[in-house]
Amino acid sequence: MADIFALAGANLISPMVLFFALGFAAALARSDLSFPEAAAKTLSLYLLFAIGFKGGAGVAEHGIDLKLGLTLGAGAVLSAAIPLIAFGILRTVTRLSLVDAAAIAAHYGSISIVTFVAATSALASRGIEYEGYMVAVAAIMETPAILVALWLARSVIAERPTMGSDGGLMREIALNGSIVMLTGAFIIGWITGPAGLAEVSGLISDPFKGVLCLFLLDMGLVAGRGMRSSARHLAPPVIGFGLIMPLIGGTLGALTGALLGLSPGGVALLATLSASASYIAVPAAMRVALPEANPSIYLTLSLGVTFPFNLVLGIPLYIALASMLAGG
Amino acid sequence: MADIFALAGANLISPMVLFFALGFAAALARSDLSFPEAAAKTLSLYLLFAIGFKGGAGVAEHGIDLKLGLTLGAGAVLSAAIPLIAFGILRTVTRLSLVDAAAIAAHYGSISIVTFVAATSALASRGIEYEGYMVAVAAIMETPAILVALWLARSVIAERPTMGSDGGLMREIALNGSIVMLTGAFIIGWITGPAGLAEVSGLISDPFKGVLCLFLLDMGLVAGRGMRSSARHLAPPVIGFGLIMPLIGGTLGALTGALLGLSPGGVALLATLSASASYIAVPAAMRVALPEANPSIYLTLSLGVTFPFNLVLGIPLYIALASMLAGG
Amino acid sequence: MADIFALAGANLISPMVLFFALGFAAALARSDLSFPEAAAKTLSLYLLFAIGFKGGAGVAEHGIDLKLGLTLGAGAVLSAAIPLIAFGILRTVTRLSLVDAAAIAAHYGSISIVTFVAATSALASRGIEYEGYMVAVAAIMETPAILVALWLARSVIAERPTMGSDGGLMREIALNGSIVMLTGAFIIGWITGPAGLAEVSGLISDPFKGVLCLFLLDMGLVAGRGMRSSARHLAPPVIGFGLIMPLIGGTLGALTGALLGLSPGGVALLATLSASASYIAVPAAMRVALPEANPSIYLTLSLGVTFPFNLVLGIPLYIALASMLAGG
Amino acid sequence: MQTYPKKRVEIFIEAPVLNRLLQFLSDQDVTGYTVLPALAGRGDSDRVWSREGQVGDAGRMVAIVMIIDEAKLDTLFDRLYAMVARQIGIIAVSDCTVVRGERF
Amino acid sequence: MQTYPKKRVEIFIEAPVLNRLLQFLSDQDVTGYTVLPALAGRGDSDRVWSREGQVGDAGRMVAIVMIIDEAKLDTLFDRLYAMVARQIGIIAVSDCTVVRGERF
Amino acid sequence: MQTYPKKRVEIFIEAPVLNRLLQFLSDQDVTGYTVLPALAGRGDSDRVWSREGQVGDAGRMVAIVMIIDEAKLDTLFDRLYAMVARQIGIIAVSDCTVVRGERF
Ligand SMILES: Nc1ncnc2c1ncn2[C@@H]1O[C@H](COP(=O)(O)O)[C@@H](O)[C@H]1O
Ligand SMILES: Nc1ncnc2c1ncn2[C@@H]1O[C@H](COP(=O)(O)O)[C@@H](O)[C@H]1O
Ligand SMILES: Nc1ncnc2c1ncn2[C@@H]1O[C@H](COP(=O)(O)O)[C@@H](O)[C@H]1O
Ligand code: NA
Ligand code: NA
Ligand code: NA
Repeated sequence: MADIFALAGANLISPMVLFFALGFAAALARSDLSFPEAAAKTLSLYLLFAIGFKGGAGVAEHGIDLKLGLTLGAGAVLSAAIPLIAFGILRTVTRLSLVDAAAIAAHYGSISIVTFVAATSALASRGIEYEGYMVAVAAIMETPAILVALWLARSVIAERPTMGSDGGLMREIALNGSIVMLTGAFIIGWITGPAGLAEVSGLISDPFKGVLCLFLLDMGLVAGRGMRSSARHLAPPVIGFGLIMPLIGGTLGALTGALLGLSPGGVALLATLSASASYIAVPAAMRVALPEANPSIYLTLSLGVTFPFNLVLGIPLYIALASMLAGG
Repeated sequence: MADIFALAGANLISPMVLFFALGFAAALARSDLSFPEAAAKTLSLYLLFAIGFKGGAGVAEHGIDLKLGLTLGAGAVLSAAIPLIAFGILRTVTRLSLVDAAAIAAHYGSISIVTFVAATSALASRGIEYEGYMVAVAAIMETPAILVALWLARSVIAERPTMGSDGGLMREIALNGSIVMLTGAFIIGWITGPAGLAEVSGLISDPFKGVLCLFLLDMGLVAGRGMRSSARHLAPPVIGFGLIMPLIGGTLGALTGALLGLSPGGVALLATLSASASYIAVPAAMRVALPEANPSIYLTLSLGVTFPFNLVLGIPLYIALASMLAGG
Repeated sequence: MADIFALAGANLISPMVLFFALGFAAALARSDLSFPEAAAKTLSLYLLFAIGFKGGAGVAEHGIDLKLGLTLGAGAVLSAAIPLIAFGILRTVTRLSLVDAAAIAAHYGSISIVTFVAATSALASRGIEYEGYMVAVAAIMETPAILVALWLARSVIAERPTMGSDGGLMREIALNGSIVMLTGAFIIGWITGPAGLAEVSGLISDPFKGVLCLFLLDMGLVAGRGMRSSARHLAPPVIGFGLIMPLIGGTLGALTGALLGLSPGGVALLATLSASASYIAVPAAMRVALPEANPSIYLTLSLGVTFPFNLVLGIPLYIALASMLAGG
Repeated sequence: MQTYPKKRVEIFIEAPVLNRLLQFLSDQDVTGYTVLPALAGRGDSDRVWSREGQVGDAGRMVAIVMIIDEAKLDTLFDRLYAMVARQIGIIAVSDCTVVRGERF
Repeated sequence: MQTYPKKRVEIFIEAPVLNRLLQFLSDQDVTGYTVLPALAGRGDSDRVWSREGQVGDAGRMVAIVMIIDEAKLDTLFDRLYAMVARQIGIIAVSDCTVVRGERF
Repeated sequence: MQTYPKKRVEIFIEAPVLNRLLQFLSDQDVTGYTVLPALAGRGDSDRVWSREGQVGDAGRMVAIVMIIDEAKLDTLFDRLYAMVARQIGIIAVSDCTVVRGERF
């Protein structure tokens, strides 16, 4: 227990969390500090590139585990199951409409890659290893939640005037830029292995932590701006959901990881993935597939409430939980 | 004396100065070489992030000096006093209107962070240390000059139709992006100390000098373009002011630094800050607070005349002066 | 021979080629993965900066060769001669109009700097050295091809209503951003030498390979998108030309390099320059100078056909050829 | 020079559905359009948005400008409007003149 | 489809005062606007500007497009013009039509 | 407030010739214009373009907006059109009103 507090305390004064807090505070204080959109997108591509490549190179080095397939499958199941739980809670404790609840549920089943990256970085600071293929698990967990949410909102969708089948949506979701970058870099890292890693590590290893700090500063700015302009869209029960749901998802993820026999680092990452909420891919998909849902709610909740919670408190918690469950 | 020339000579053929010169020449020759705006902004954020963090980490390592408070105070006084001198000179030797003179004066009281960064880099090449808190002094010197300039132009402001109080201006100036980035990174560097620095140094130390060269190339391009399109707005006495004023400010800064007992590096940096003229924050503030002043004059003078002067001749001079005054 | 296949095989699974392939495939599959324009431009400036500086520093270290002048001259001649061959082939085996053929010919006489960079990187992986001044040869080969193409299309130009002399065009071509960046960095690298290189190598050496991979991913995306939308503009004989012409140019370049007595690395680079086709500078120049030519053809051919060919097969071939011709 | 009256259609639409809208326009054989970026905005719903620092597409707008023949516009306007009305977006139509009348 | 005449107001204003202008529009309960970036320009005063490579906001322009009801525009135009005229900026107003008339 | 009718000229032109076009406008003493970026587009020729990931200028468009007096426009329109027609580009002209009539 004391350990958890020590972990959480160390986390609180890590550069990552402090830069996020700086951004959040600056936005609330209405500073005009901001990153160009092109910079934010490029930093995000960099993180996907780096984390994907390192994961793939890790798999190349340590070989694949029999657990790889199982963990991928478990990730898909978690991504599909979590929205059902989230939807149930939202419909019970909040007054959100069915379509808003379904849209939010999709976000929590899917994942936030930056939360994942922050967790890998926290693990690295503590010298905890993890399975390289967790990157592939992250990629696989992006999508199932969306399908489940569409099924949850099927009554709303059925009421719409038919406007032709939208076969494009599934392809778009499956081939969205983040997934392609992450999976592509993972595969290339796998193929080229440690030799490939050596070639690109001057870009993806040395500056990695610093870039993550810059990106978290940007996310703090965006999250703070979102909270400033849209916090009024979030009723207290909804905010409560945004704080509790990651704990539920995280616990489910941690238990699953422990059952699968993952390493403590792997368990912590599966918990983090389950606890995190998408704020890039799923919002865009929801605007296409469920335009009736209010984006101010799901964007603000995911980015302004759950992301900071996970970054500041969640990640150290999931790591502590993982150590308890998976020994360490 | 011979020393000064050697210093200036070495400076002239440093990559920093040469890349600035390349940009300047390319712009005068109407090459279409240019950096995207997003890149220029990101490079500038990077420099603020790096210099702020390193300064804070330096304070964490060496502890605070009693001089910190004194130097901050002295910086604020210099920032407020220099505009008065600048205004006096401008009204005497040029035919600029009161409001143009006041606006220009604000620029010279405030600071150019890139000039500061270039000076730290020149110090580093010569193996001269400086107080980490000079970064905080830089942040504090941004603003007072603006207030003094508004007071200098009070007669013009009084003539305006009242249009409601503009309480926003002060907040905007105090929380402008550069100040927040610089101060925020400084504080985080201070909190996280050498351990924090170790985490991010792959981003902020190794590539630093190279990024500075790229940024100076961009500044050369922008300055050269400015000179090409607006040099005709600058009467010879105004150009003369742009070359003399940094020497006056630099001397004041160096004397103040020596009086405070700063290290030679610290003295050189206080001289550089005093000598430098803002070209980002103050111009934007002047457009809001003194729209009557002609931006073609102050932008071109600051960026096209004083910045190159400081980069090429001023910095080695201030370093030489600092060594004389503060021993070395 | 077995050697060539081994080389080509190793090349095929290098991170560079794989990232290009990833981008190409993602674009064909209509993924929305993309880099912001500002990022693409900045990466490209970075590569020019790095390769130019390193080339210059190399010259500073190894001194100039008597061959420098000769090789520059030979580069200019190759750049002027290759369009004549290309034009002859195009007019014989395709049904392209005179002006389309002339515009395409200009692209093949000129060079692609990324192909050059990829070749230097492939040489570095194999531990093969090359003359630093090859960077200057690259710069000099950009332009002559354009002049020859305008001469080839002189009948079309003569038919136009006179619209004033266009003296600007030559200056624009000679001072285009890529040439200025490359040549400027080369000269600064030369002036500042190994000491200068040491200052900036944290930016231009360590992350270089990784940045190149990112840039090739972007090029794969752009090339793939181009092929998807414009492949129908390319008749089979035109595509054939795009695959054969680099072999002709490459062979000419390699023979010339061997005659000049360049090192195997230098021969390989001269072959690569001769084999590569411009896809930035020349297309823009053609829009100004030969607006009658169809950009869908020359852009798609250069970027979608010849660039991938050179990256995947050409470079290992030119290196193998160079080893045969220049010993190794 | 002889000029012809056409319509200038300006659509502000949320970014995530841009590609679908462009696909719709292609399907309708629209002869031309240009997409312009937008930086920030504010609407009826009091939502304020800004592109700064954003990675995702949700919550930001783009503009589409389309010079088009009135008759052609009439044939597709109802479906275009239905598509835009379902999303966050508005359409404004104004008059303009062009030279090559047959091109639009 | 029934359409309604509105005004399309296009403001080019120097970037440093953008936020103040938007605040003014909000204060006037303007129902909507979109800010578009600008790359370069040239004005009366012969000043040429370009966004390329610029870090600061001074000396560059942005565009604001605002579809608005004529009556509403009339009530705020004088103050809007006073604000823009004090700075570097111009306003041009044209006619347009929209579908949901009550929304603007 | 007294307003004056002017013309709003909107030019979409391929990026590589932008500088030449602006030089032409300067040579004609045009009192002002603003260049706006464009992201993507599609034209008559069925060419689809997008700025994403592009390093070069060829194959992409920019927009120029120019508020100008009708009489002035008439004197230069033919040459302007000739210049644009030679390249990839279109011109659309519409009506607008401004306050400082003498400025345009
Ligand atoms: N009247 C308007 N004029 C210009 N842009 C508008 C207008 N109304 C809405 N918009 C744009 O459309 C976005 C969404 O509007 P809304 O759906 O009303 O929140 C706004 O953020 C603006 O970018
Ligand atoms: N007639 C015009 N049409 C379009 N934009 C203009 C016009 N006049 C001025 N501008 C824009 O406003 C800026 C400042 O104009 P000025 O105050 O006249 O120097 C110019 O750089 C252009 O971006
Ligand atoms: N009718 C139109 N409305 C708006 N933009 C257009 C139109 N036609 C062409 N454009 C723009 O001009 C570019 C070239 O057109 P084109 O020469 O017809 O291929 C297109 O890609 C669009 O960006
Ligand atoms: Na999740
Ligand atoms: Na100063
Ligand atoms: Na070539």
